[in-house]
Amino acid sequence: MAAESLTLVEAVAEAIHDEMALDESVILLGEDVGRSGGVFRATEGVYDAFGPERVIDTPLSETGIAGAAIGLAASGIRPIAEIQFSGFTYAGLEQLYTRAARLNARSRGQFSCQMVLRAPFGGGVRAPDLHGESMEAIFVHHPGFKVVVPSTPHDAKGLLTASIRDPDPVIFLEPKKIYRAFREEVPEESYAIPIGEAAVRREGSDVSIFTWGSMTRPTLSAAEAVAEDGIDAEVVDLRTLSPMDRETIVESFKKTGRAVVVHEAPRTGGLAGEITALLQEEALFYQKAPIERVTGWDAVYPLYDLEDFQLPNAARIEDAIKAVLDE
Amino acid sequence: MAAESLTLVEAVAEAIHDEMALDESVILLGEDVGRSGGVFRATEGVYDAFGPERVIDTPLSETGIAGAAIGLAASGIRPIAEIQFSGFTYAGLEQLYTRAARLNARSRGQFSCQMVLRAPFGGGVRAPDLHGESMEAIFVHHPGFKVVVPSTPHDAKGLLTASIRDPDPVIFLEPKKIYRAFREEVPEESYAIPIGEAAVRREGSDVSIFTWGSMTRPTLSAAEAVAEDGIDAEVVDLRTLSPMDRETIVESFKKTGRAVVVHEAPRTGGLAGEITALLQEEALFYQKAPIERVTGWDAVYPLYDLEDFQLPNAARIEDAIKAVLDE
Amino acid sequence: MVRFPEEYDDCEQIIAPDGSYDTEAANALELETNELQELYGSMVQARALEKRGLTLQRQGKFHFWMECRGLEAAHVGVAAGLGDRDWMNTEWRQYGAHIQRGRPLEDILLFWLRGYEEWESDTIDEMESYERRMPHIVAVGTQVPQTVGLMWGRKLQGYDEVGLVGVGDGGASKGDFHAGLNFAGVLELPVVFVVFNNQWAISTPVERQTAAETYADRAIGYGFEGTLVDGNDVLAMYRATKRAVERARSGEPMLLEALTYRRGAHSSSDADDYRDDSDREAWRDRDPIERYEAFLLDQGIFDPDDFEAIREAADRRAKEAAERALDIAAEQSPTEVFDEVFANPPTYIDEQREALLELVSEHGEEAFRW
Amino acid sequence: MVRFPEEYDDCEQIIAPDGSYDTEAANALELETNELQELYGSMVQARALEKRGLTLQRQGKFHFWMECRGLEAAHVGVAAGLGDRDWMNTEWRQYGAHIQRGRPLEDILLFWLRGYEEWESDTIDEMESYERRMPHIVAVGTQVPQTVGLMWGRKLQGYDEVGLVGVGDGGASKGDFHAGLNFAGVLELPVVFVVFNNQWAISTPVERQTAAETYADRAIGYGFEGTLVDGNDVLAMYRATKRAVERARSGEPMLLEALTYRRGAHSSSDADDYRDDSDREAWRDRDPIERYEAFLLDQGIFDPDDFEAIREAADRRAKEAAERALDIAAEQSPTEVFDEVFANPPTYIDEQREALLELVSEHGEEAFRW
Ligand SMILES: Cc1ncc(C[n+]2csc(CCOP(=O)(O)OP(=O)(O)O)c2C)c(N)n1
Ligand SMILES: Cc1ncc(C[n+]2csc(CCOP(=O)(O)OP(=O)(O)O)c2C)c(N)n1
Ligand SMILES: [Mg+2]
Ligand SMILES: [Mg+2]
Repeated sequence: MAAESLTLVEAVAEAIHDEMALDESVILLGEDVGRSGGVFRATEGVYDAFGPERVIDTPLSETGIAGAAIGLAASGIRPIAEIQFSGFTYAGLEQLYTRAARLNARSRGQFSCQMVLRAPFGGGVRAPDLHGESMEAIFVHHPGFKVVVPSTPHDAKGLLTASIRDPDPVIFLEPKKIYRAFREEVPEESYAIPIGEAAVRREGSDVSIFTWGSMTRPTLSAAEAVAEDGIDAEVVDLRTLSPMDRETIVESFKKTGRAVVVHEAPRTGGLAGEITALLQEEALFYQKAPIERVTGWDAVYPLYDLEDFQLPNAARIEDAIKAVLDE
Repeated sequence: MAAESLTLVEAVAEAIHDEMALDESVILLGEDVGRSGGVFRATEGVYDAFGPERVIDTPLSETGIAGAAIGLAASGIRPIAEIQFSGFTYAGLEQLYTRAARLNARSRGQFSCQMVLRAPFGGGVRAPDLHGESMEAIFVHHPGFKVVVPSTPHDAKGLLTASIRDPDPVIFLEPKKIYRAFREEVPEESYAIPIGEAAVRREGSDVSIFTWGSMTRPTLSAAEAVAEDGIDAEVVDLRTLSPMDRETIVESFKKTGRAVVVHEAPRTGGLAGEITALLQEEALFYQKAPIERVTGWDAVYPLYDLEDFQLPNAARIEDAIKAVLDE
Repeated sequence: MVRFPEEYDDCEQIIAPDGSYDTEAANALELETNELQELYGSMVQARALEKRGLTLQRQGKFHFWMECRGLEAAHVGVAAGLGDRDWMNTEWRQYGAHIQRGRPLEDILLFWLRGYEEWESDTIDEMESYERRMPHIVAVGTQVPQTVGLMWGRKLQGYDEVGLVGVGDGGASKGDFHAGLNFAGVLELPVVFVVFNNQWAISTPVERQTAAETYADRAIGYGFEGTLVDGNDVLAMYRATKRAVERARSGEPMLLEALTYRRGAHSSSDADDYRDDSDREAWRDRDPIERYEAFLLDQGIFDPDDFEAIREAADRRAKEAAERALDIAAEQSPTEVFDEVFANPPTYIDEQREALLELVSEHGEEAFRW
Repeated sequence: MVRFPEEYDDCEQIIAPDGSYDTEAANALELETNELQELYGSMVQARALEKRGLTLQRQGKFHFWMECRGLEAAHVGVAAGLGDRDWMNTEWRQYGAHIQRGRPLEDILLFWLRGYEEWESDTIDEMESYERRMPHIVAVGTQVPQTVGLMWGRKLQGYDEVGLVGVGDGGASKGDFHAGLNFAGVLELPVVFVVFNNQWAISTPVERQTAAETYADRAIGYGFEGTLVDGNDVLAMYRATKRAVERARSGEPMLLEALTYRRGAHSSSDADDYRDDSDREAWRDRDPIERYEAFLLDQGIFDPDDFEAIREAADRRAKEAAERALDIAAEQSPTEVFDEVFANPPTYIDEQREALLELVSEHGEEAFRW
């Protein structure tokens, strides 16, 4: 297979491009997604390739974008709706919760809501308010959504392709911090990575670390760092948050008996709680130490330089790994 | 102290009435809260007592209600905003998340957002879509909100009084299933029950059951039922979900070593996960069995008669108690 | 401060409240006798269905029911103005609109019994005209941008279809209303927006919803036309809708305001104790069915006995449909809780379904009944 | 499809793009010489601040900055039309409006360095006029119903104050806009709504925001008046605002549309590669500062040397303010993360603050820098 070296944001653009080429019912809508290619250039070149009928700059209304995407999906179109930053999804939540997540159930399958809502998410770009939100948990909690977060260019392409093809509404959260952080070989061909499957990024036997999105990289660094102290950490990148790959999570924990969960979102009510509950329901008797949560603090997301102190980093993850090994 | 026998919904009306009489900066706004006294009559008599200046039927816009309440709070008024059913809060979420929860932080305390957003919540009235939502988790996860759920008339009055007086935005969720389910002696005088304190509804030594709202009653029934089998269950009604009374939760668990969490909201991503994580962080070495979750299923809320199968009931809670005791 | 069509210079009307009518305008409609009869039949059937629903609700067989008395002309008129391949997304109480499009009565009722809807046809192509709708929404106003998206999608796929979306005087206060009309204007979509201004949103009167004189006045702010129509005049509603549909088909959306009055309670849960009887009576005198009867009599299309027979048949059909619907609804199984939560469900849905089944078989259904 | 004020019959203007002006209208404003001078000073100061911010952003000292070139008349004009006790909630780029109200420059800059704002006065009563604002929002449009609520509250407390809220041509597409104007109309609140129609929302042109000819046309749908004003004419903006403020004080809200053009990029993150230079140039010829200079010269209020001196002083003040702001911002401590999350914080906030402090002292701040 031919391969090319892409950043995560380029991989997003490529997946959109390829699916639009393959299936003419796929369209793209959102604020500034067209001629300008999006504020992060995640849709660069798409407008030139497919024109104004299929790549639409909408009025500034997330309610409108979400609502229109739902209607488009009902009509037989497969819309990819971009929300400029995930923090602006809030205005679309009524449409998403009351309809996107329910359309299939309330029409008993007559109208599925095959749409993707893409949004750059998480912190790390030293931006103003609402540009650093991590809101995966509020989607995961509502039945009917699928929630996907890639952490590499390869996954971004394959998971977005799968999301566009999935018949359910997929919230596709793109970790903007690593949009351009590194390149990776990505097959030129179109491919889908199944929704619902986690990836073991590093195998290990002493402790399992569960994470996703931009936290995967500092987690891997921490795992390498503790390796020097003889600690063999397994790093599981969940990739899909709804549905979670419960099997992989539980199997890893059964092997190691120790776990750390790392996420950017605030601690209280974040998904680390869900994962902890799952582990102790399914594998309590394998558990050797309390599960540590390394998360954003319970703070109103701090801005600009201050966000450095909000986001988990390798040092905090290392500490947590050592803490669970110490018990 | 003089006392009267009130239902939960009457206690809500009384707290509103008393605070409005005490403090003329308290006003009430929402859809149909005025002349009609609200669809559940939770504001019955308030309009007659305080008139159209302070009891305002607004246009049908939850965005408008939430947004106006925030501005009112900034101006020095203490608004009590009613959302007709908690499922209609979704349209107000952008205002609430992007502003109510942040106003104090982003103005470094200059403008606190002293407002109460009240909404009938949870299932049990065999109503159409969006009339049975339990969405406490999405508020608890966002720093800046306080989240309160009473389960008795006495608490409803005292907690609502405290919520109106609290300087932070309080999401006050009223379990509509028990609005009129029973009466309780309630002091006629005004009193506040501190936000953040759980109530131990039944002391026990074998297992701790954590719950809130309308689930408290079937939980107590289950506790009584298992008592016949010699199981001594402690029932903790959290009452405040943000901030949670971590101390009471952890102390109870240290005593019993076993726990069941009961809530109506869907299982995945619900607060049972948070409580489990808390317990195993703070008290893992006291734990004797996996913590059971008895929750709503991960289903789009089923309607009318079907909701009976969605909501946890005493039988399911009993099963869970026995399961944790069996391990 | 109740409003009446006569107060507005530009409110469209063909049949006046007293039954007199503009003959020229009526003839210009070019409606066949059977079409004129059908409009009547649909209005009467809607009223019969409302009555049946109320009875069943009082008997405890329905948990919830909404009233449509006095609104039948507005509902039937808009549906009549649509073509067969067009789409119609209304809110809850618009029974007459569905009846006019041929939707089986039990299908309408089943929504109230189960909260979800089912379709006969597998694909959109096979759909009968009454099936050309999205499921009812419950969050008022949310249907507006959804209908805009729906018609955008149909247009993209090359279909020459128009979508009509109804919203209340209350729902028009929501942000979705704004977003939907605005998108349609910018994208030049084939959508007809209808504000059913029945002057009440539960207990909130229209003057608490808007300070504007009409809802039709909002259209200019979205770059298209609006018109005010006497919502109790089925012929005026038909004409205005037909014109709007034609215009929409050429890419110009349009806004209609149907000025009418909700004479019944909001719903079966509503005590309806917040308004003046005199308003209700004034609107009782403008009853859409009686007004149309005067027209039909004058035109020699029906005689009074016909009216009686049609009413009786409608009552009978409503009764029979309700029985069928109750029978169908009685067959609900507990595990329907998990039906179609996802189109492509994760495995834990199955596990939870199994768990529920086990619980039910262990404890019996009765243990679940609160 | 860029728009120009001249294309509209009813667009308010006092000074034409070529500097000629309506003497009668100008005199009727009854502005003192020092007031006319102040308007000029504020516009020049805004432009100087913009330039400074851009420089600092390019030097990496600011992470983000927004441009206001060409919009100064609209921003300064609205602020000038307000009374001292009135309120003003604008969006981000309206530097001139704050400057005209006397807000210290470093205070404006600090928002861009820290994302939050601070006030000198403890209570509203003690506030200077420039403090009479809520903190900036970032979700565009959300300020609209909030300002409505704010003025509702002030009115309830017996204050005779007006609130002005600004929103962009993009923000006016949001549901909040609709909700806010609608509430103000129904509740008869003292609010002036200003749509700063600078014809772009990042890369989206105004014709993709609305199919309406003007934003002013939306007012009728809310039951009050709207007017279109040449947003590059500071005197016309002042007059329209003053009139609107008076009207609002008597309980009638009003909508102003300031038709202008964003000549600069959207922000420091914007490549600004999506539009025609010819539009920008046409609007360059309508520069609000140059136009006003012609007026001031003709009126003998300033001579060209004065302009030069004022510009230089403005540059100097911007530079000094930026230095002060950077100094202040440099003093941020990691634990500010937890400041004022709650007015009445739960104890776990303290525990987390302690935990962070410990981590920082253990690992050093550098370990936290990505
Ligand atoms: C978003 C939302 N808020 C509140 C409600 C509760 N509710 C149901 S119907 C109704 C009034 C609707 O009034 P209107 O839009 O005029 O329609 P009508 O009932 O008159 O047909 C309200 C407030 C709802 N369904 N959705
Ligand atoms: C709700 C929301 N959606 C998207 C954005 C991202 N965004 C920031 S400014 C902007 C354009 C705003 O345009 P306009 O309202 O015309 O104001 P202008 O920038 O021209 O002053 C956008 C889309 C945002 N801040 N808030
Ligand atoms: Mg109505
Ligand atoms: Mg703009």
